[in-house]
Amino acid sequence: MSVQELEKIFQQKIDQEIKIEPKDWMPDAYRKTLVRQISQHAHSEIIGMLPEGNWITRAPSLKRKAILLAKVQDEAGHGLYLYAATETLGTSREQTMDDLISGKAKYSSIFNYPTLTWGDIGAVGWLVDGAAILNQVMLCRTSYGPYSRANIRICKEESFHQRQGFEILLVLSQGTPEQKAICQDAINRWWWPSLMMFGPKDGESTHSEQSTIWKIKRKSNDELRQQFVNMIAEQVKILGMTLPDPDLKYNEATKNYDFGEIDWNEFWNVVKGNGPCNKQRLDTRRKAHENGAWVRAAAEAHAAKRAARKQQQQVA
Amino acid sequence: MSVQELEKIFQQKIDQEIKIEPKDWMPDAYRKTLVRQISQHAHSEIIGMLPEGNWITRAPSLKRKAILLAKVQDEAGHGLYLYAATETLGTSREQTMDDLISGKAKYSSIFNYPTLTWGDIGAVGWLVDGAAILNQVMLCRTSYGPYSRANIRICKEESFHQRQGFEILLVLSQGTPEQKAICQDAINRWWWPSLMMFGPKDGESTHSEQSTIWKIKRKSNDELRQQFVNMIAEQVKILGMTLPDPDLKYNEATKNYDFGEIDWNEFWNVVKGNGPCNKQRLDTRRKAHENGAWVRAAAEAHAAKRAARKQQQQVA
Amino acid sequence: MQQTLINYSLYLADNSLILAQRNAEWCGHGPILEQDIALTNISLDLLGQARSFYQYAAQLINTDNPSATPASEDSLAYLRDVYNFRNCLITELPNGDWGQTILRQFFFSSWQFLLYQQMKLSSDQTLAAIAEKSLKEVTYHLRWSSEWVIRLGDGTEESHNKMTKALEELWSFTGEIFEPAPFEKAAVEAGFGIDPVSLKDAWMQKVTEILQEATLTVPAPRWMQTGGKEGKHSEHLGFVLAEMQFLQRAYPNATW
Amino acid sequence: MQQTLINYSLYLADNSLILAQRNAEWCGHGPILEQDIALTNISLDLLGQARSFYQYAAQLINTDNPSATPASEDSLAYLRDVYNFRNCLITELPNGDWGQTILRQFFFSSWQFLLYQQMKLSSDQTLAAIAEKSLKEVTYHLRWSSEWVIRLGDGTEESHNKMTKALEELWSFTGEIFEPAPFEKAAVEAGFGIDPVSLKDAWMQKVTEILQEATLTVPAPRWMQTGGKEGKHSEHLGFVLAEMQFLQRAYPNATW
Repeated sequence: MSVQELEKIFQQKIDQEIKIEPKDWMPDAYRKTLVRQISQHAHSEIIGMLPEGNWITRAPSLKRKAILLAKVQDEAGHGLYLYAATETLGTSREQTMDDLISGKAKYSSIFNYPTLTWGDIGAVGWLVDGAAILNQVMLCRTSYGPYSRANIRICKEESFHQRQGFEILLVLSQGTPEQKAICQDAINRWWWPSLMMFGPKDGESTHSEQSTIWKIKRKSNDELRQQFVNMIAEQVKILGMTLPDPDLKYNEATKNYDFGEIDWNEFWNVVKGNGPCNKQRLDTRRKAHENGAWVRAAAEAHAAKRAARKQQQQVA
Repeated sequence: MSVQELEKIFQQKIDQEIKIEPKDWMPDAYRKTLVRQISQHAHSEIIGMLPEGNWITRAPSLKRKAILLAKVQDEAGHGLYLYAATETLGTSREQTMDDLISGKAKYSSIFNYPTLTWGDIGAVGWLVDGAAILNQVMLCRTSYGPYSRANIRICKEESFHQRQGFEILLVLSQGTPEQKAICQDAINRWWWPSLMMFGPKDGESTHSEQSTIWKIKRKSNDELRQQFVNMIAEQVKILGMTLPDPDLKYNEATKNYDFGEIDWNEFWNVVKGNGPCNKQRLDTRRKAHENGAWVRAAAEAHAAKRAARKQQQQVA
Repeated sequence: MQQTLINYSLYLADNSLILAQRNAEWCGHGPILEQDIALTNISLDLLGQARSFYQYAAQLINTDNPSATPASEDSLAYLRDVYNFRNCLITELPNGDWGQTILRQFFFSSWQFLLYQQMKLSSDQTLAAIAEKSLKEVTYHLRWSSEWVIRLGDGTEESHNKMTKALEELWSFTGEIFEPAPFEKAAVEAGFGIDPVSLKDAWMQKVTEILQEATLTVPAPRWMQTGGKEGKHSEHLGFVLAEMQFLQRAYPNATW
Repeated sequence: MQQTLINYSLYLADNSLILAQRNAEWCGHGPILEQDIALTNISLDLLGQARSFYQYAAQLINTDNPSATPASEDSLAYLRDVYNFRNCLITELPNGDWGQTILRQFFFSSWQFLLYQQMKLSSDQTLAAIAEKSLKEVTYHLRWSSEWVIRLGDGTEESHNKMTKALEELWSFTGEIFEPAPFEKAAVEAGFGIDPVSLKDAWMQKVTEILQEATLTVPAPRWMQTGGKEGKHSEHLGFVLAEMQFLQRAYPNATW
C-alpha cells in the first residue's frame, strides 16, 4: 500500500472514532506530535510534584499531610502511565527523561511559580488541577488509544484532587482573618497563570489545527479556557473570595463570563525560562536524577547477577 | 653545654617563675606535652563552636542571637590564639588541623553532647565555660610564655560568656513553667559532664605529675573540680534550681561541698568515641575542611600570582 | 490514670510519625519513579499508624482530664517540643543517601514486623486492632526494603561501598529499639505492652540473613546510642519539628 | 500615619536580618578560621543594623497605635510570616558554596554602601543616624568581599569556574534591588527615602570593576527576578522563618 492509501485509512479510522493503537500504521508527524505532547504531559506531572511537595513536611495537620502525600504520589503515578504511553510510540523512558533534564523537553509553565503559603496548596488543587482536568477530560477521547486510556485513569484521580484543593481554600475562607487573607492572596497569584495553562489564543497556537484534524485535540484553547472561567467564577462565590480581574463579568447574551486580557508577555517569558522557579525546578529534577544514578546502576547490575546465577543453575 | 646543664637551667627558670619563650631551650618532652595540650585546647574551642552554633539560627530574640553569634565567634578567636601558640613550638596550623580531622588529636569530650534546647545554651555558658575558666585562669600562670598570654586574652572574654550563660538560665528560671522545666532539664544533663571536664581523679591522670613540676599545670584536677563545685553549688541557688546529685552537701569541716561519685565509665566511653555526637562533630569539621579546600587553594594561587606580578613590575 | 498506656501509645506514634516525615522528604526526589512511589507509600502507611496511635492517646488523655482543653492527634503531633517526643533516635537521623534511607527502613520494618506480630495479641484491644491492621502494611515494607538492601549491597562496587558506609552510620542506632524504657517495662507489667528484649534475637536473625544475602558484613557489637525514648534526642529533631510544626505554631487555634 | 516610613524601615531591616541569618549559617563551617570570623562579623553587623531599623519601626508603630499590643524588634522579626517580609530575594537564597556566599555579599554590600552614603543625608534623622553608623561597617564588608571575589575569580581554574557558576546563580537576582517598590517611591516622595534607580549606575560600575579584576565576565543583561519587596518570595524563605521563629512561636509571650 502506498503512503497515501495508508494515510487515507488512518484518517478514516480517526473520523469513525476508532482508536489508533501502537501497532497500527500512523503518519510520522502524528507519532511525533503525540510523543511531544504525551511526554510534555508526563513531565508536567513529575515537575508538578515539586511545588506541592514543598509543603508536605509543613502540612498543617496530619490529615492534610496524608492527603497531600497521597496526591503528590498520584502525580508520580500519572507520570508513570504517561511515560508508558510514550513507550508504546517507540520512545524509551530514559530518552524522554534525558530530554527533560537537558531542558530540551517542555513541561507546563505553571509549575515554574512558587508555592509560598499553605493557601497555594489549595489554589494549586483548585485552579491548576481544575484547568488540567478540563484538558484531560477532553483527552480521554483523544484518538490515540494508550493516551486516551491513560487520561481516563488520570481523570478519576484528578477530580478528587480538585475537590481537595477547593476544600483547603474553603476551610481557610472560613478561618481567621489571616487565613482569609492567605486564601485570597493565593487565588490572586494563581488565577492568571491558571488561565495561561490552556495555551496561546486560538490562531496563535502552532500545533492546534493539525491536532484537531487528527482528533488528538477536540476543543480549542479558548473554548477550554472559557469553560474554566465559567466554572471557577461560580465556585469562587462559595469561597466568598474574588478573582483578581476587574473585567470579569457574566455576559447574559453569550451565557459566558467575559474576562480581562491575559498578560501574554508574562506567559512567553515563563515559557522561555524566566519564571520564578524554572531554574530551580530543573536543577532539583536534575539533582534527583544524578543522585539516583548509582541506585539505577546497582539495580541493573544486581538483576544481571541474578539472571546469570539462574542460568548457571539451569545449566548445572 | 650538656643536655643535663640545659635542663638544669630550664628547671631553674621555671622554679623562679620566669616564662619559657619560643627561642629558649626546652626539653623535648616539655615541647611535646605543650603541643599536645595547647592543640587540644585549640581544637576544643573549634569543635566547641558546633554545639552552640547549632542554636544561632534559632536564638529566641535578636539580642540573644547577636550575643550567641559573638560568643561563637570569640571561640574561633580563641582557637586562633591557641593555634598561634602551637606554631611557636614548631607545629604548623595545617598539621595541627590534620590531626584533628584524622581523629588523632583529642578535644574536650564535653562537646560530644548535643544541645537540645535553648536551655542548653545557657547551661553550656554557665557550666562548661565556667569549668573551662577555672582551668584557664590557672593556665594564665602556666610556664610557657605564649600559652600563658593566650590564656590571659581568653580569660577576659570567657568570664563574660559565663555571665551570659547564667543570665539565659536566670531568665528561663523566672519564666513560664515550661521554661523552668527547660532550665532544670538543661542543668540536669550538663552537670555531670561538666564535672568530667577536669579530667580523671588525681592519681589516675597520666600527664599530671610532670606537668606540675614544669608548672604547665598548677592545680590538680580534683582541686579545680572542687573549686567548681563550690562555685556552682552557690550560684544554682540564685536560679532556684537544683543540681542532679543527691549527695551534694556543704561540709562544715572542710568548707567544701561534698558531691557524689562521677560515672567514670561514661567519661571513658565518651573519650573513646562513643559519646552522642563524637562522629557528628568530627564529620562536620571534616566536611567544612574538605569543602574549604578549593578556597584555600585559590587564596594561595592568587597570592602567588600577585607576588609574581609585583616581582615582574620591579624587574621592568 | 492510664499514663502507661498513653506513654506507650505516644512512643509508637512518635516513631511512626518521625520516620514518615523523614521518608516524605524524598517525595519527588527519588532515584526511580516507581521507588519514589513505593517510599511515599511507606511514609503514608507510617503516617496512618501514627494517627491511629495519637488518636488513641488523645482519647485516653481526654478521658483522664475531661475538663482540660481536649487533646487531639494534631495537638500531640504539633504542639509538643523535642523533650516530649519519645521516638528512637534512628528515626530522626537525616536521610543520607537512598541507600541509608533504605537500610534504616529495613532495620525499622524488621522491628515493627516483630512488634506488631506480638501486639496483635495484646490485651489492649485498640493496640491489638492497630497492630493487626498495620501488620499487612509492614509485611510489605519489610519485603520491599529487604529486597532493596540486597539489590544495593550485591549490586555494583559503588553501591556496595555506599551500603557499607550506611551500615557504619546507622548500626549504633539500632540498639536503642531493644533497650526497654521505663514506660515499656510498665506496659509489659500492665500486660498490654511487648517486651522489646524479647524481639531482639529474631530481629538480629532477620538482619543477619538479609545482610548476608546482600554480601554485607554484620557489624561487630559496639556501643549503642540511646536517649530518644526518654526525650534526649539528637540535634536533628529540633529542626524536623521546627519545620513540621510551623503552621500550627504560627496560627494557634486555627482550623485547617 | 507614618506608614511609608514604617514600610521603608521594615524593608531595610528585613534585608539585613535575612542576610545576617543566612551568613550566620556559616558560623563554625567556614573554609578558613579567619574568614569564618570575618563572615560572622558581617553577620553581626547586619544583625545590628536590622535591630536598629526594627526598633525604629516598632517605635513608629507604637506611636501610631498606642492602644494595641506594643510592637518590638522581636515581634517584627519573629511574628510576621513570609508574605509580610519585604527583603529582596537575593538575601534569602540558600548559601551555595563559599564563593556564592561571598559574591552575594559583594553585590549586597556594594548596594548598601551606595545606599547608606545617600541615606546619611536623609531628612529623617533616625535613618540618617543609622546609615552614618552603619557606613563604616559596610565599607569594610565591601572591601572584604571585593577582595575575596578577586581572589577566587583570579585564583585557580576550579575557583574561577565556581565563581562563574555563582555569577550564573545570582545575577538574575541583582535587578530587584534597583526596581523601586511602591513604598520606596512613596519614601522618595516624602523626602526621606533614596531612589534605588539613582544608585544603579554606580553599582554597576563598581561591580564591573571588581569582576574585571577578578577575570570574570559581567553577565549580559537578562530577565530579572522580582517580588520580594512586595512579599512574593522564593520557596526558600518559609524554611528560613520556620527555623528562625520556632521558639517565639512555640512559647508565645515568653521572655528570653
